[in-house]
Amino acid sequence: MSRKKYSVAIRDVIAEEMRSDPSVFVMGEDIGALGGVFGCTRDLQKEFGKNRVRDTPIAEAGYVGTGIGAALTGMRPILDFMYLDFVYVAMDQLLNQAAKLRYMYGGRATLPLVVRGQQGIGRGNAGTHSQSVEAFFTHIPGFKVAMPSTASDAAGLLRTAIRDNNPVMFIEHKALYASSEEVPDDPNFAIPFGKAAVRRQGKDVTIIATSLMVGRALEAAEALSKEGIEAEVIDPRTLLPLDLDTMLKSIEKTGRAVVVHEAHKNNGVGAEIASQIMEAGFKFLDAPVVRLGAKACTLPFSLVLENAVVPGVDDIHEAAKQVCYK
Amino acid sequence: MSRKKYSVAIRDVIAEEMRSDPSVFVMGEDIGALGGVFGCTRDLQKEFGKNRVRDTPIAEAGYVGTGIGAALTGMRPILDFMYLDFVYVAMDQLLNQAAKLRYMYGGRATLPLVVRGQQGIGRGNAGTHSQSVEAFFTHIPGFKVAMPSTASDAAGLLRTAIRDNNPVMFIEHKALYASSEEVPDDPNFAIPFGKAAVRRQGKDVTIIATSLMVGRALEAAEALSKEGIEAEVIDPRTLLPLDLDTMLKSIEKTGRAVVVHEAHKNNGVGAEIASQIMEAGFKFLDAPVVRLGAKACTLPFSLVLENAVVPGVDDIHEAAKQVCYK
Amino acid sequence: MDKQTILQVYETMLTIRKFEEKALHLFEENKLRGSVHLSIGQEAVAAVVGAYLRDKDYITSTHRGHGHAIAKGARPDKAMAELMGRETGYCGGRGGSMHIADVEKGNLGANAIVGGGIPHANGAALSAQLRGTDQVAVSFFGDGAANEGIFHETLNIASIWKLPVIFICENNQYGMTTAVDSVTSVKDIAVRAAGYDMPGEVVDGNDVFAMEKAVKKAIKRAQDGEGPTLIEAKTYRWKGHWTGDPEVYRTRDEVEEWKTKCPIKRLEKHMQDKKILSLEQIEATHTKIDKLIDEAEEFALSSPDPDPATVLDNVYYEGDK
Amino acid sequence: MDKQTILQVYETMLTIRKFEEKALHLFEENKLRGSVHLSIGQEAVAAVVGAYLRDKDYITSTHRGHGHAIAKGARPDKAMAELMGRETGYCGGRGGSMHIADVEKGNLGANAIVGGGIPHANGAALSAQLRGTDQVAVSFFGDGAANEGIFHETLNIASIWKLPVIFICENNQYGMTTAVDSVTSVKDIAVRAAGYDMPGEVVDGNDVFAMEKAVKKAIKRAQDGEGPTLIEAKTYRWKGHWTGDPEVYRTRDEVEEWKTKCPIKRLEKHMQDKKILSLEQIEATHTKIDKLIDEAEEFALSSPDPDPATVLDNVYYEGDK
Ligand SMILES: Cc1ncc(C[n+]2csc(CCOP(=O)(O)OP(=O)(O)O)c2C)c(N)n1
Ligand SMILES: Cc1ncc(C[n+]2csc(CCOP(=O)(O)OP(=O)(O)O)c2C)c(N)n1
Ligand SMILES: [Mg+2]
Ligand SMILES: [Mg+2]
Repeated sequence: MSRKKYSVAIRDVIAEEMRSDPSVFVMGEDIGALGGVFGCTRDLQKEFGKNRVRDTPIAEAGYVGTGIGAALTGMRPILDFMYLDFVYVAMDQLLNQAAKLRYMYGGRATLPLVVRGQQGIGRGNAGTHSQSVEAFFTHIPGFKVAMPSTASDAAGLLRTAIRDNNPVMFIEHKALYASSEEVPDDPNFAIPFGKAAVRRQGKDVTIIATSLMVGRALEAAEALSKEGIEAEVIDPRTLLPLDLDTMLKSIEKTGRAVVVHEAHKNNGVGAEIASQIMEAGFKFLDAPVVRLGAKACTLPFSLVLENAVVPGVDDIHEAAKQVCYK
Repeated sequence: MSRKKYSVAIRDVIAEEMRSDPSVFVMGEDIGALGGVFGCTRDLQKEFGKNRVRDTPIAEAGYVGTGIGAALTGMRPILDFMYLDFVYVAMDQLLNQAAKLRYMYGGRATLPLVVRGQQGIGRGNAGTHSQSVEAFFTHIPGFKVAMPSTASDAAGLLRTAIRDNNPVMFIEHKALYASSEEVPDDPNFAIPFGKAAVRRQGKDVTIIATSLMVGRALEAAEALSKEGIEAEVIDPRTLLPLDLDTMLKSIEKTGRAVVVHEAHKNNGVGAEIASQIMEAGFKFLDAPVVRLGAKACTLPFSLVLENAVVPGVDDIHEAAKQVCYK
Repeated sequence: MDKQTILQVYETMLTIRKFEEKALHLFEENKLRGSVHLSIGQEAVAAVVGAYLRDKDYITSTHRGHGHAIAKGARPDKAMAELMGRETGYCGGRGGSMHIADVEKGNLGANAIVGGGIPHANGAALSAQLRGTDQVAVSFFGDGAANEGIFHETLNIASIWKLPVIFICENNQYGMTTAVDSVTSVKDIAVRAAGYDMPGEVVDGNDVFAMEKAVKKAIKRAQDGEGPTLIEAKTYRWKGHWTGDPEVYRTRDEVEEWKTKCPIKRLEKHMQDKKILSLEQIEATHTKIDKLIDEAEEFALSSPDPDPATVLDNVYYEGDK
Repeated sequence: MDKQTILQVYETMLTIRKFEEKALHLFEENKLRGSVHLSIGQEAVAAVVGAYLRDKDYITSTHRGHGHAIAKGARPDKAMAELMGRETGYCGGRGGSMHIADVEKGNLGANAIVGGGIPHANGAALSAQLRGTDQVAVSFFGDGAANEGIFHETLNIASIWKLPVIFICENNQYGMTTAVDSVTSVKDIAVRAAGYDMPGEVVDGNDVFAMEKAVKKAIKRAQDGEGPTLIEAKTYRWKGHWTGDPEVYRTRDEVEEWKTKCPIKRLEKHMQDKKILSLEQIEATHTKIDKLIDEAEEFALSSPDPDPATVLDNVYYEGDK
């Protein structure tokens, strides 16, 4: 085990996979000399050269499409998005092409492709640099979607992503890059997709949280504990596939659930999770599942406003009490 | 009243609004001489000329962006998407620009913009010409989203859309263009956004259906009726704003609900609707809300397969019986 | 062009022509549905490129892609089965006319999104460059596609990385119902090559020998590590944009005029003049291809529909890397 | 350039320079957060364009947009307040540095998406054309943006519709940390104009008189109904891409070399040489602008934060058309 920052854990896994598999390479903006705005590709160009760590023009659709062609012909590209807010300019290549080609070709094509980058609040970047995009990729079939909330998960899930033969949307969080944790040194350390992590045990209420919200949920759980409410905190880790079983098992015990994410509440993945819980676990529910997500406005620049938009520890705390009818 | 096809109803409203407001104009591909692949702009260029009915290059991002600039400076563009599957190539202009500018500019900009086009199954166009895109526009705040299921609604909602000072995503359905209905002649006939239509009264189960699925739901309701189950069929007509009240009132009576749409079930608007019903109407529910939507695969070309992917009358029938525990 | 290649190009063109005539016929007889875009009149472009590519080279294609597929080695029977959505088709009926692909043979697929496939050729070329092979990639696209942003991004990337890729713009005068000059700011799309520091050449796309010259040069350039080329092949589609197109946007005269420039007739005349094939041999070739296409029709018609129970197969690759 | 315009351009440049120096200072003092991209060194481009546009003309801008905003008439106090996210800022603190807009004054907004604002200028120009006014629209963007697809789509549309729009590419040698020549296939981005049948001109963007000539010509062309122009202004940003940029991608020498080409110093020398302003008058101008900027700082610092209760305001326009 080595203590690593989330960003370094990502960097190291990319490096290890590039060492062990010559077909893995990276493309993106400012990933070479700079090593990425958040350091996730730091020094990779020094080790692997400009051929395998390729600085692209600002042309996201172009390089995603180039990655698709490379993936169809034997390579395993990792496509770097400085901000995942930029997926919109490449959306056709992502959702009409990468997501669909294998199926439309009757399974006679394989696309081992990782699209990775960060999203969310934390840098005062305003509306087009702070949003969350996971719901697009869970709605249209074809991608797998991972969303690590810790350094160790980032390492284990990224390795799985790079070794997967499907397009994977790997969603990091800018405000988590500096967080650190013990990460296994095993160069084959991998976390399978579709296995949620129970971050905290509890019997009274289940809080399902993703990415940055996991930490806030754990904080809220501590506060709840002082009031005699023991929350179980579950981090799905991947949204597609989604580990409904672990959530249901918890809700069978607690009878209550709060789902919290940073993406907009309306039509966010919380809606899907809440609906699935209702469909499969209706009989367990003592209260309606409550969802928390960003309010229905663009992420504002002002920090005061931003804090009013995204769920905070207090909001989670309140919601948990609400479903416990306290 | 005049009996009109859905496509003609749309055409006529565009023409009327262009006559009464010189700032309204249309841009899109093949809308001039051809009058659109589905005839929704037929003869408009003859009446209004090439300046106000503009054939564009195949450059969706470019013309959406051009429309945004025109809307910011006093015009009221209607942007025509031949297939709404093409929104992906213009997604940044739609979701980072049109949806967000007013908010990011502190309310000091107004964007009267209609984006309209058709989606869905019905022409054997396969995976990138048969999908449904509404969930993208309900998730990211900024657009209003309308989805008419009849000719008269198409007319009334489109007039509201054109007169609205906000970006509106107006989602038609290719398989509905040929359906016809009596449409009011009143050149001010408009249907307000956020008012669902109760298409059929019933006391046993509430079926909430959008667009093409409304007809299927009504068919299923007839079959259910023969088995002694009276379904209430509700068409939200607009998904943003969403008329939750009408749905809740119905569910208060029926205690059971099925939500059906053609978009993929996973993270579709059905998840949002089901979640809102649970949140606000948990006490009314005698059974979990059941959602129906396209299966989690790209829309296949083969008609046999396509039919297996999208909810059919039988699926709705089954689901309604299921929530009635029959 | 040596004699053998001439014969190959000829047979390919004839196969494309007859395949598409058959598809149209079947469509009109309601035996085939969906979007079917015919390249009748444009066969020379695909056929010549196909003749100079090897199996291991790559192409990416468009909604109007039957010709490209056949030229890259697609079997008419499996292609026709795909047009009918049958299990035996190239995509098992999942893709239809607009998505015929044969990745193992280097056809990375037709693409129903205008411009959508252009960058995939870049990627195949990059892959070849990274793997150190001498493979080249060809991207076919239309005049309309050259106004999409992805065209621009792709050509710029290809140029800076000196990718072994060839961009072939089939300028058939229309994007759907819209005349190229009404939406394209330049008369010759090839001039845009200068904006990417690559050679751009206008070629008579109905002349197999003009195509040959341009394609050979571009392949050599790609293999010499000098980078991409843009070839604009001026050509024309005889049929409507899609089956059912009312063709309000052009005159019969214009169509008839272009029919006199039929690439197949031109090559037949050349072969007769140069005594490469006699009239009898030409007729025999027609008969041979007719038979091939009839067999394709039969194969397709007698093939089963996909099993609805398999509809969720192949969304994902299952199993290990 | 007449004397009055020279003085206007000079004061504008000085205002931009001092505004941004102040912003940097405040950022370093933690009084200001978020992404702040400085255009120090590039002031001439914005200032000259601003001098030749009227209030009713339009601009669209970029993430590096303070200069454009000020040149189009933005008040430093409201701009600084926006950088601090205050209620009194141009966007009420909702947009920040990267979204300063003043639609009523023709500034259609800075834009945090590279290339995102380019087509909006097209739209404003189309709007002017449809309404029959003589307004023109200017789109500012960087060298990096010229590799995005939206650049291509927009220029093609502008050309075919002969829109009264001027595309001004500020080639400051880098897109973030990436040297323009490593990702751009042509030495001069202006050559891409030929791909859209419009004039393309390379201009020394640090020379206000060279800029003047190019901008006037382009405005005349636009107003004469002849359509768009692409101007590539070669210039340089002195500061990092963003506040905090480690600047690993360039040498100090390079930066120092460009500082010798300071557009403000150049104009000051010219004014002294031509006796337009004396050294004392120049110093007085500095003092005047310093005061303006100090007041802007004060205004911003003493302005309130937005009220969280208003966070859901202005997502939609409420009320009738
Ligand atoms: C992104 C996108 N926009 C629009 C369409 C609809 N469409 C299909 S083919 C076509 C015309 C394409 O013209 P061109 O590139 O010249 O190819 P051609 O059909 O002439 O072979 C259009 C507009 C599409 N499929 N994809
Ligand atoms: C679509 C998109 N891609 C990437 C970025 C990240 N980014 C912000 S500024 C920038 C560099 C832009 O370079 P250029 O256009 O030359 O403008 P400059 O910063 O030099 O003024 C990049 C890559 C972005 N904001 N939007
Ligand atoms: Mg064409
Ligand atoms: Mg730059």
